[in-house]
Amino acid sequence: MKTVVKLFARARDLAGAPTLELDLAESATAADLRVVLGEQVPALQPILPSLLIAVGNDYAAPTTRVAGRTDLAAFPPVSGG
Amino acid sequence: MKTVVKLFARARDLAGAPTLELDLAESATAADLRVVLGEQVPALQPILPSLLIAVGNDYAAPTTRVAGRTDLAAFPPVSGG
Amino acid sequence: MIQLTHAPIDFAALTESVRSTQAGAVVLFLGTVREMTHGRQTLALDYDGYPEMAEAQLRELEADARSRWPVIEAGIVHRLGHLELGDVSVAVAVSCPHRHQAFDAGRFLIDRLKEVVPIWKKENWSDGSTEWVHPGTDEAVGRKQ
Amino acid sequence: MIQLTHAPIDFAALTESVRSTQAGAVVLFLGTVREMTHGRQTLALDYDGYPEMAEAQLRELEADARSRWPVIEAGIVHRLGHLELGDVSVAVAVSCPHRHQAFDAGRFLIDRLKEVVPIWKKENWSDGSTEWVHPGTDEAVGRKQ
Repeated sequence: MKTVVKLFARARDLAGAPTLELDLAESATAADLRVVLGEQVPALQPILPSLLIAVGNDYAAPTTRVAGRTDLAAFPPVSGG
Repeated sequence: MKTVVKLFARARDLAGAPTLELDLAESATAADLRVVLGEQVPALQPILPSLLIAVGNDYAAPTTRVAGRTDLAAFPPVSGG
Repeated sequence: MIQLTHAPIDFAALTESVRSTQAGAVVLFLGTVREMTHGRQTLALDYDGYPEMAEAQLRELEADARSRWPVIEAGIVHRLGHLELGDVSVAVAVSCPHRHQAFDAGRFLIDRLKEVVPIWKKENWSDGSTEWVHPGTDEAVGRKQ
Repeated sequence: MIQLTHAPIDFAALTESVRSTQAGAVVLFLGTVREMTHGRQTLALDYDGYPEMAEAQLRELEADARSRWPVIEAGIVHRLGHLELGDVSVAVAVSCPHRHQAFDAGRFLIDRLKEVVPIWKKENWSDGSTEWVHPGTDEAVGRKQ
């Protein structure tokens, strides 16, 4: 199913877009999303191991279901402060 | 020799004066000063064990010579902040 | 008060807002844009954030601090956008009855903020290059305050 | 800046005075007059000091902090006289390259100030009594922030 993911910081620069629309299996988890991101956007490969996935306002566990969510984000480690 | 000692906080309240003029032996040390203060101003006895002696802008060691100094002070433990 | 802002941070007002007659101690932390990092010269920083999540995470941090220390009031403001050298990027203010509580709570809040709150800084180095700072990744030079 | 004053402390100006492009971190500590101490109610505090020695001891503390941490700027202001609930009695501001240095230096300065700087506070309790605070003596109820 069509699922939109927001990107930030270096992830956005590498993908060249602030959001990506992906086609995910209905059972797709955050771990699956990471794999799909790497396959569909090879430019993200360098930061894939450290990429964080958020669902809503919380960090997602690898097993968190993400397909069809409208509040997904993916971004590299934070550096505020 | 005549020696003036400034007092602060509870020491001043107990002595009833901001300064005391004492007659000290020329060899008198800070330890001696404490004894003389207790003898000449019995009201200071309750705080004598914790009384601090300063010479100039520094805390005096018990052996510091104090007779004739014009920059002596005696006061209980500090509580600023 | 939890706030993200593109305007300069009014840290005096933030500090005033946490003062209380229940508190004997207030600690304010300011992160400011430092010129030199590991021998490299910064010209400016650009901060990007994921505002909804960042604010939610900051509220969680405040709640976490309140569960650990007797926090009377707390406030966290993070600036986003383009910051020049010396600008205040983040301000954390906390008041507690006793001073060590306030120091510990303040340090906890800024330490955790730097670990979990989705905000990122991009270095504008003096050689003209720019670089996102992503701690723990190969690309990034960790920039720690 | 080292200062004793009978006027309200301008902690915003003090904080501004320690900011620097060499610093990534500023820590400000404020001691404020707290209402309740060990279940007793304070109406006001009176601070007395031995000004010449207090300023000299504060200068020594600043030098001591500078020998331990890479302090860029530091400032300490202590108020004397009559303070009402919530008033700021002391402000310590310090800037360092990194945040843990600034937290450690700030905590060191206020901890040591309370041990060695000749300033004393007198409690004005809600029952009408007054009492000098002299930590470690039998008479005093230790009042710690």
